[in-house]
Amino acid sequence: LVPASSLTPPLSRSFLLKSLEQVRKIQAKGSALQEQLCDLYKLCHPEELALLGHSLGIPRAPLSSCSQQALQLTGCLSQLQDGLLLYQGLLQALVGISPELAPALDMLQMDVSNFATTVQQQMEDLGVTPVLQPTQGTMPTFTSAFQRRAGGVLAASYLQSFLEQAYRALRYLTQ
Amino acid sequence: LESCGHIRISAPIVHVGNPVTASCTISQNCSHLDPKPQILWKLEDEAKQPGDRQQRLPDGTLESTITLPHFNHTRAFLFCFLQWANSPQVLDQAELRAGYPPTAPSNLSCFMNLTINSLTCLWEPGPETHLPTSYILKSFKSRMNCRSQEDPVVDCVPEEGQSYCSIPRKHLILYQNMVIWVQAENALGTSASPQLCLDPMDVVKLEPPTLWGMKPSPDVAPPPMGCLWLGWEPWKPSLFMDQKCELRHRPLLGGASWETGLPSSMHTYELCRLLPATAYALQMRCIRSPLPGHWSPWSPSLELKTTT
Amino acid sequence: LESCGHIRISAPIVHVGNPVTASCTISQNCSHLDPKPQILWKLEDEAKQPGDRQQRLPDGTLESTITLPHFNHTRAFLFCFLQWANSPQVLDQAELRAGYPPTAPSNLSCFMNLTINSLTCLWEPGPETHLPTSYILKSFKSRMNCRSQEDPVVDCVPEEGQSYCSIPRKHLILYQNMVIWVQAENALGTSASPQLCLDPMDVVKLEPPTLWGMKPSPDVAPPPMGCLWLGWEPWKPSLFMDQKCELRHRPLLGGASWETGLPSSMHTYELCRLLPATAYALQMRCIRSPLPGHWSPWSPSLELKTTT
Repeated sequence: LVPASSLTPPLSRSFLLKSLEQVRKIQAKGSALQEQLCDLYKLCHPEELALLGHSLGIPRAPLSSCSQQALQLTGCLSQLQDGLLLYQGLLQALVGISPELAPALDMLQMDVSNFATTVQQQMEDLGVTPVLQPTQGTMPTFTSAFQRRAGGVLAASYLQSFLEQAYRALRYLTQ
Repeated sequence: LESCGHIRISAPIVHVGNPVTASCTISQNCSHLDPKPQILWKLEDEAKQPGDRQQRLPDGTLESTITLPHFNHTRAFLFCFLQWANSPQVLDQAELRAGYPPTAPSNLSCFMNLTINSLTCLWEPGPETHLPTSYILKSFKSRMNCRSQEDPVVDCVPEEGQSYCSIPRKHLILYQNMVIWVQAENALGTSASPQLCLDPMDVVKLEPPTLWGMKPSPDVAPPPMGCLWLGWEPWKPSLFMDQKCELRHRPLLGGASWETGLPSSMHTYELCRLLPATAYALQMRCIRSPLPGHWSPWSPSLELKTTT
Repeated sequence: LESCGHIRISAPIVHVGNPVTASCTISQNCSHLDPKPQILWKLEDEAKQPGDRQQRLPDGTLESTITLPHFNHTRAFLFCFLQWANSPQVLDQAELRAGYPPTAPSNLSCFMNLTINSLTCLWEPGPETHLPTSYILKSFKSRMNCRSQEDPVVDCVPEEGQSYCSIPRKHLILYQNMVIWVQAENALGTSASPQLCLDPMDVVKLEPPTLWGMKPSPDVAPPPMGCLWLGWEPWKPSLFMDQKCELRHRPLLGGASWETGLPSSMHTYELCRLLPATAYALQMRCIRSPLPGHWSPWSPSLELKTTT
């Protein structure tokens, strides 16, 4: 394990506390969206949509530099910000999903975008050039209401596991 | 990889209990993922089931069709599954809806509100249709007995789920007859209420008059025994209307029934032949007259005591 | 006959007590109606008075000028009259207004509402200006200590006469500092409140936590004498925030003062060292911690009785 304290330059405590809170805030909004997708459209099992996700080309953001075994701070921050921009774009692609879901989707997207700004600012404060555009491939295009809903289930599911990884890394960095 | 599967349904909205037929076609690039691909169907939370027929089409796509003989849900999702690496995969989802065509809206009634200057009509929509159903208050201007149709009035569309609508003053010609009805429409049909023929001013909603006891002035003899002096005034916004009014009274205690009478046309009145030293409850209501109108509600009770 | 008279004034809006100068010119075709035409002025209901100077201009028009040295009305009409067939005729009317430039709005404070997801700021407008005065909540995004100015936020314009405004979520970047102030403006000047530098999430308005008594289950011994078992949960929309909470309690009767303590971080708590067989009132409040925040109000009183 890479001791967190040995990482230079150290992250500000305020950044870590705010980031942990932002992750929890986004996760709460994410599960609310998943619940709504399940209640409204009976789409409750992301694992049943893997083939569709594969065929639509819905991307998943890596956080390999944030794993405790190979924690590399600037790489981790870049991957974190890159992933957040990716999921913000993916949520944006879902616009028009349905009137009932639009408010929850908007809030989630804004929270993800604000967290990306928090990370970007910390990178700038550390003198690391921030990511301005997600480096992953192009966003999927959805051609039916069902594809948008299924895309929503997958995006929310991938975002939750991405945030779970980020939370573990941030928690580790806080010790 | 374009999308793998696509559901087509006979009709997205059907009459409750009618059959629904659906087909799910799986593109070749997805169906070849499994040596013996099987398409499964699922309705809402029910168990997965194979289709009635599954066949490979000339262009290589795989198609399964299923018929739900009696679709009794009002709203349900139909899923098309394909087994992929041992896990059932949803390839498409269709929303099925069932309901009833709208029955004719009933009990249409309208009243003219003199304070907000609009004609409000209300109706009963009839039994639930389970489908998005629009209700529109339609009307056109007419002449004497509403047999002729003059220029139409703009449609009055009520707020979502409400069974009343208000036609603003600028769309009304007062003192002229107009024909009014409600039209209901959904995916399964339309219906219309019976038509009303009315002049907005003949359906004015009158508020009750104001009633008060007249205090005898020092230099004037008090009211004779068993009499009360009353003052009253019709509801201010309706003062331009000729009206007749009714006064009713009964002793406050003892649960006697109301006695009703017509006060004089002047706005003060001496009510006699009452029990002396007795507290009375008095109420008044008015109606446009001789032109047509509706009675106002009774005014709040005025409590006065006769002299001894 | 084009219009007879026309008033021109030095300024339609002046500072209270300042002078106002006005001139009224009467066209030739009107002024010749009277052999010795005299222009008279009237301010509101005051008596008519002649102007300071009346003269025939080269083009034949008649002009009278008047100066009101100290205009002390906040709003008044100034009339220009011409005597015509023995009756004073109003030829023109001008509206004069007086007031004060706005003082700097004070006591600006803001709180973030987590349910409607907007940042609401309120302020005190200061003394009445007697003039139409606009108040606008202005802000721009900033960095760490608010010394840099990044992109501006759209102006927040309150409803007429209100001294608060809510900036919707989509114009906010949470967890970033922003600079906020109120600008006041009317015809006589502008002013601005002191600026606030805040992160919306540091001014979240927390609702109180929920507090309840834990019923001992049959197979578990009741709480020891003089103890109470409590359950509590922070306000649901704020569960994502680390918070610390305070519990206060006092006997229901006897007017004793509150005793305050910090419950454990888990959401159940055994409160001991209480008087046995005594009814207690308990309240809890929470605050975001260790990140900045404001205390929530105390929760409504929970009344529990200790065992004997």
